[in-house]
Amino acid sequence: MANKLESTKFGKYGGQFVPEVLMPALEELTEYYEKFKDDAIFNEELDYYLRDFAGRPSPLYFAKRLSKEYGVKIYLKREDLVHGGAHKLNNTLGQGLLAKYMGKKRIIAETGAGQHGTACAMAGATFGINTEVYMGAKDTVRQRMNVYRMELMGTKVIPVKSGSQTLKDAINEAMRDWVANVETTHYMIGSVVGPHPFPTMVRDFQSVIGKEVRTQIMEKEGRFPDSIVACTGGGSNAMGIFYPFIEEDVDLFAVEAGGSGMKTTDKEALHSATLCTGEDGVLHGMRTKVLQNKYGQILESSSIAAGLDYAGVGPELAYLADIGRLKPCNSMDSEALLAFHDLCRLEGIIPALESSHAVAYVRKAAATGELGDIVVINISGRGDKDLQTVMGMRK
Amino acid sequence: MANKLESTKFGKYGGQFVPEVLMPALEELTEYYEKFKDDAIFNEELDYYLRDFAGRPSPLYFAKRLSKEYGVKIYLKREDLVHGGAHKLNNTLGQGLLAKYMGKKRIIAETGAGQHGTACAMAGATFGINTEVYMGAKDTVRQRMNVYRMELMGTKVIPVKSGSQTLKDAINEAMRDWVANVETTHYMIGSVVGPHPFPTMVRDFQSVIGKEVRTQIMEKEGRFPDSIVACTGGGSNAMGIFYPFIEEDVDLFAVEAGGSGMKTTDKEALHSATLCTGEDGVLHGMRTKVLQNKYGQILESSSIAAGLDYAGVGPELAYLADIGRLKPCNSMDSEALLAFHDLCRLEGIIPALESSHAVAYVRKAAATGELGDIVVINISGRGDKDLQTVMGMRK
Amino acid sequence: MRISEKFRQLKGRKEGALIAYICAGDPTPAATKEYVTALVRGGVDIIELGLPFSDPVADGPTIQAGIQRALEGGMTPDIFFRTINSLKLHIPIVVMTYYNLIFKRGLEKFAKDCAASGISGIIVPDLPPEESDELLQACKENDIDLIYLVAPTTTKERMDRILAEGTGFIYLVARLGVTGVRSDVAASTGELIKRVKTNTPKAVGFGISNGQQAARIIRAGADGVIVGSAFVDIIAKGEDVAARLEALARELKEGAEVAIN
Amino acid sequence: MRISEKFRQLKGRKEGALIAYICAGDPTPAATKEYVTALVRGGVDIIELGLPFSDPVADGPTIQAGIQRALEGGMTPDIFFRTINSLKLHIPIVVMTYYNLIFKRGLEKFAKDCAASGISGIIVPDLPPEESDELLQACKENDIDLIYLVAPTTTKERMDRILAEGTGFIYLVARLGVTGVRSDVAASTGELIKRVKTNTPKAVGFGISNGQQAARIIRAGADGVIVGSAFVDIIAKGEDVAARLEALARELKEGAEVAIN
Ligand SMILES: Cc1ncc(COP(=O)(O)O)c(C=O)c1O
Ligand SMILES: Cc1ncc(COP(=O)(O)O)c(C=O)c1O
Repeated sequence: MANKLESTKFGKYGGQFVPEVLMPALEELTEYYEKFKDDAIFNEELDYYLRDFAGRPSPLYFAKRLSKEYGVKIYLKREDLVHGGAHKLNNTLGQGLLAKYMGKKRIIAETGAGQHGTACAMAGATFGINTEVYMGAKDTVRQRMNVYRMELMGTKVIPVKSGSQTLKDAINEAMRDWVANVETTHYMIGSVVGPHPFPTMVRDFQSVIGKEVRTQIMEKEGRFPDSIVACTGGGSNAMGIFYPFIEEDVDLFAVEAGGSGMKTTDKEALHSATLCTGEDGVLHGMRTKVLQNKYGQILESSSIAAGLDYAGVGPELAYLADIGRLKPCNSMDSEALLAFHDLCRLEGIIPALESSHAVAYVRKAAATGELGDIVVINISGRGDKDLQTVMGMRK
Repeated sequence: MANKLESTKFGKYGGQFVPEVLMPALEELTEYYEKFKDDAIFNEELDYYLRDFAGRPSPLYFAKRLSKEYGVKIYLKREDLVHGGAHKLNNTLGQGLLAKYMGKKRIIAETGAGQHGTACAMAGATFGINTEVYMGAKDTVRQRMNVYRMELMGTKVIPVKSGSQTLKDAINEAMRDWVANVETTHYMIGSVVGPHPFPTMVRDFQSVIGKEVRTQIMEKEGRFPDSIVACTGGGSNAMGIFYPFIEEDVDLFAVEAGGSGMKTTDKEALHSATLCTGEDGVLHGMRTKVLQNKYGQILESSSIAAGLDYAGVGPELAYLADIGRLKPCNSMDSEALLAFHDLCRLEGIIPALESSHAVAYVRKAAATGELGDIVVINISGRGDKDLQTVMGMRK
Repeated sequence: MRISEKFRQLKGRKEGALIAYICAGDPTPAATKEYVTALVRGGVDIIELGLPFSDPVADGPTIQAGIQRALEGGMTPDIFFRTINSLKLHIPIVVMTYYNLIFKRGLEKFAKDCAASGISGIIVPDLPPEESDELLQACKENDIDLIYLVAPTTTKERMDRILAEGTGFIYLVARLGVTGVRSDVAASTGELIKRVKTNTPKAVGFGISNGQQAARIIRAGADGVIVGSAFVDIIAKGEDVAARLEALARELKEGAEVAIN
Repeated sequence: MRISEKFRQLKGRKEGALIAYICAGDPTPAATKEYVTALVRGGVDIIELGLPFSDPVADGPTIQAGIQRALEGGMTPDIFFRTINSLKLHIPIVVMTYYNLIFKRGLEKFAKDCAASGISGIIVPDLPPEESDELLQACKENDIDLIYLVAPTTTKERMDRILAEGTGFIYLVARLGVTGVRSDVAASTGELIKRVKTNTPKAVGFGISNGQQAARIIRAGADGVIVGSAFVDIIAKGEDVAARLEALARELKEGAEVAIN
């Protein structure tokens, strides 16, 4: 067992902090994942869905006018063009296919704003697997359209009325469901978080982003970029684009949500900058950096971008931050909004507010020189879902 | 001049029925278009934008579960994955680039539901050309989000308060603007309609769809499909996918909006099935089939899909219908809705209501055998814009 | 009365022509008779009547609104010809309409109906010479003038063709843009008048609304002025319409007369 | 009192153990003292007190609500240990909490605080044996039992490890799913009891709410029953709480006693 335990961690982070009932399911999942992750047939089928269904490869676009405005050569990795409007589908197709290979009859998931839920619904429909998504009751009201999208695709959306009726309650409820139905059900986690093997598996499924960038930037520049910048909620789009460059001489910037400021109280943080300010802890099955009070109670986090609004972060990012391989940084709500408008106006691309945090960091850091000459920004998703929010800001 | 006139027509259809003021602009546009359409540098730049900005090629996806349900082998051409969510950008990138080569300082356009306007805004932002879009005042209210999208990208949306305050008034107003500012301004028409050279030019820019299908279906099936089905409003997505197959033994189906029924009164049609029921006439600068009353007054058309709701149709489609090269057909609102739900549920793809008309035709015609064994459906756009409409239907 | 005859008459009298446009049926067919009479009393030389089309792309908001009122008032091509027929004017009448209404009626029949109801000319703003061969033929056969427009943007090559084919008068579009009242006369107007070298009379339209402007245009070398939106505005306001139409016609005509002296 | 001693006592008396869970601080720290006293009066053998955590993934809605009330009532780990310290019970007390609160306090300190305040055992529902080496060490050094859970899904290999490491008692999860009252006893429960071959006492929890169920489980071979949600339900209703807790405890204890005879 010592051997297996070893591989569940990234340094001291990661692991499997889950109820006993789930351990066999995690073992089964790990086993299947290890079996299929390098399997030729599995990967061929996954590649097929990524290409023909999801629309990969996504372009690497040279943002000429934005480059001029910010004073550094900027390439945008266009995950906004992936089916469903975000990188999330890369992961749900991978896990969905694995669930199919495992013979699971049912997929469950949690969702906050509905991006991951929508991606699950898409994968569920494609693979013909029954899908149910837990969503905080408050979120179902705020994100009515995403609920409807999921329902159209045959997914059952279950409003969670306990606790704060938001994402964390949805996670709790999904975990409970998994505990109760572990034999027939695959729990589809939406980021590089949760117990092993999820952080590793989701990273691998998302690595298609970075692999494409390797080829694309070589074609365009004949060399790797000086830096890569990605927004970081759970950290899946970041790990997806970072991982294939881990061994390369490329600086990696994980941009968290600075919210309305770096303050915290005993109960809540005005931000979601977990890598920047979180402390070592255990949440949702993993040891990682966590926004918590002195007793270890988890704080309510905050961000204008629902997808970044999370009190934890993927354990591998926590590890990479500790060893100095990536630089944690953050952009505030107001900075993200400015970057959002820049990209709309200069490039005709409406980015997700999540992705706008990455753009915002380049906006302020380009002049310092720390990003080098060529920077790749991961545009993790499109911003159509955020129009209402941005419109509200205007008033 | 006889020579040039000849080439402005498709059989008896097409031509240039516009105010004298515009004739020189059309000549200039024709000239530039003829000059650049086979120009290597122009095409290389256009290909670049289509690939890196728009995300082309769009996949040709084998819809396994839909095929099983409908009993015919169905491939979906995924224009829903193109940047902006519809095929419209193929055209606006082409015209936008041409406008840049022509040295135009300003782009104007009309839009109904806002799809073409959004695509114009995207092209305008990318190329850094001032863009103004006319939109019926009623439509600006109904499609508030699309107005906002355009504005975010720096496009000025001008509400048209004359007439019925909808698409046709926006067209009229855009034409008037062009008449007044013809020297500095390019008028970006959004479909294969209007005076020559627009129907030809827009068809050529959209032909990238069909060209890709040629390669893709050969890879997948080793042969061309038996039939291609596309929804038809103005006809640009249809001509785009049909045109590269015109000389091949492939049946072409242009599916119009059957609305709530094939009835017309003196003032309005309950449908928009121009190819099916329209009569020879002259509208918006072209001779084509037109929905009109016995005096030649244009009827108000109707469809659940805003993008199909047009009383005219591209002249080349009228010609191809007359000579029997394509089959005009239609799907009713209610049929399109059923097909919409099928695609959502079975394939995890939310199609535009426009595109759902094409799917709906396959739904009812597959069993007759007229579509053959392999059919390609053009999914001209995604349905996120239609969620509100479909939700309304449920009640 | 033929248009050419009217212009000859005016030339003899050293007067610039006043061509007045209103939309037939705005707001009712009966009103049109009354308004035309008022205009003629005011001194108008040629009446240009719009046959309303549902999608008038070449017209500005003022005239578009008039067209809409006319359509709502029930105006159709059939009623149009009957109305004209009952006018019995002693000055030329010209119809202005969009091509689809002509096309739908049939070019032959339309030209015949014009001739039969006493119309002397046809203006089709969305029919450039490239597309007008057939209608021109039908007009010739029925002794109707097909009146072409030229614009500041019209190239030399096109101008030559238009001047070779057009009869009655040449409609000079005073500026880029659609119909509608403007407060100034564009510099380009004078230039255009000079560029149009022909024996066919030249009338300038688009944006003229008062006697001063009319005078300036005739002085610049035009044979007539065409005024539309200013009259349609009066109809739109709906107060004391006939009297005000007459008064405005008189003012414009005086401007056109004064100019030549 | 050590847990093992309690079970030895009960074994001698041929009684099944009743382990009662409530959440410390629900709805106030003061109330907990009162409720614990009532439970002990009702015949409870071991008190399991929840130290409330903000994200209790292994608990059902009933207990989650209790945890929320406790947090809102101001319960913290510091107050928790002070409250326990003031209880002075003559039966074993077990703390049930999530790992982050232990981790954050420091494993050593947490175990010491437990020992100092009279706690005999720790249950951590989100800490499987794979992750528990360090806590186990700290517990051993402080004479505290680390109580492991086994579930119907637990494999033979894992079971062996858990049984080798667990002390105090083995917590048998009666069914897949989270805490909460159920109306039946799952067939799988009997099976699980048979599968768990150990000398450590076996207590079954999850879903037990009445004397009959308790009896059936003891009869099936368990050494004790754990009841939580049924008690927390009474606290949630808030009427006559102490008396009803005592009454339910009595009913359950009677079930557990009867079963062995
Ligand atoms: C567009 C987009 N970007 C980023 C994120 C953050 O997730 P992650 O950090 O796992 O990439 C989300 C989450 O919903 C998202 O929707
Ligand atoms: C998604 C979509 N499909 C089809 C159409 C119809 O246009 P066309 O017939 O030119 O393809 C539109 C027009 O807006 C559209 O948005």
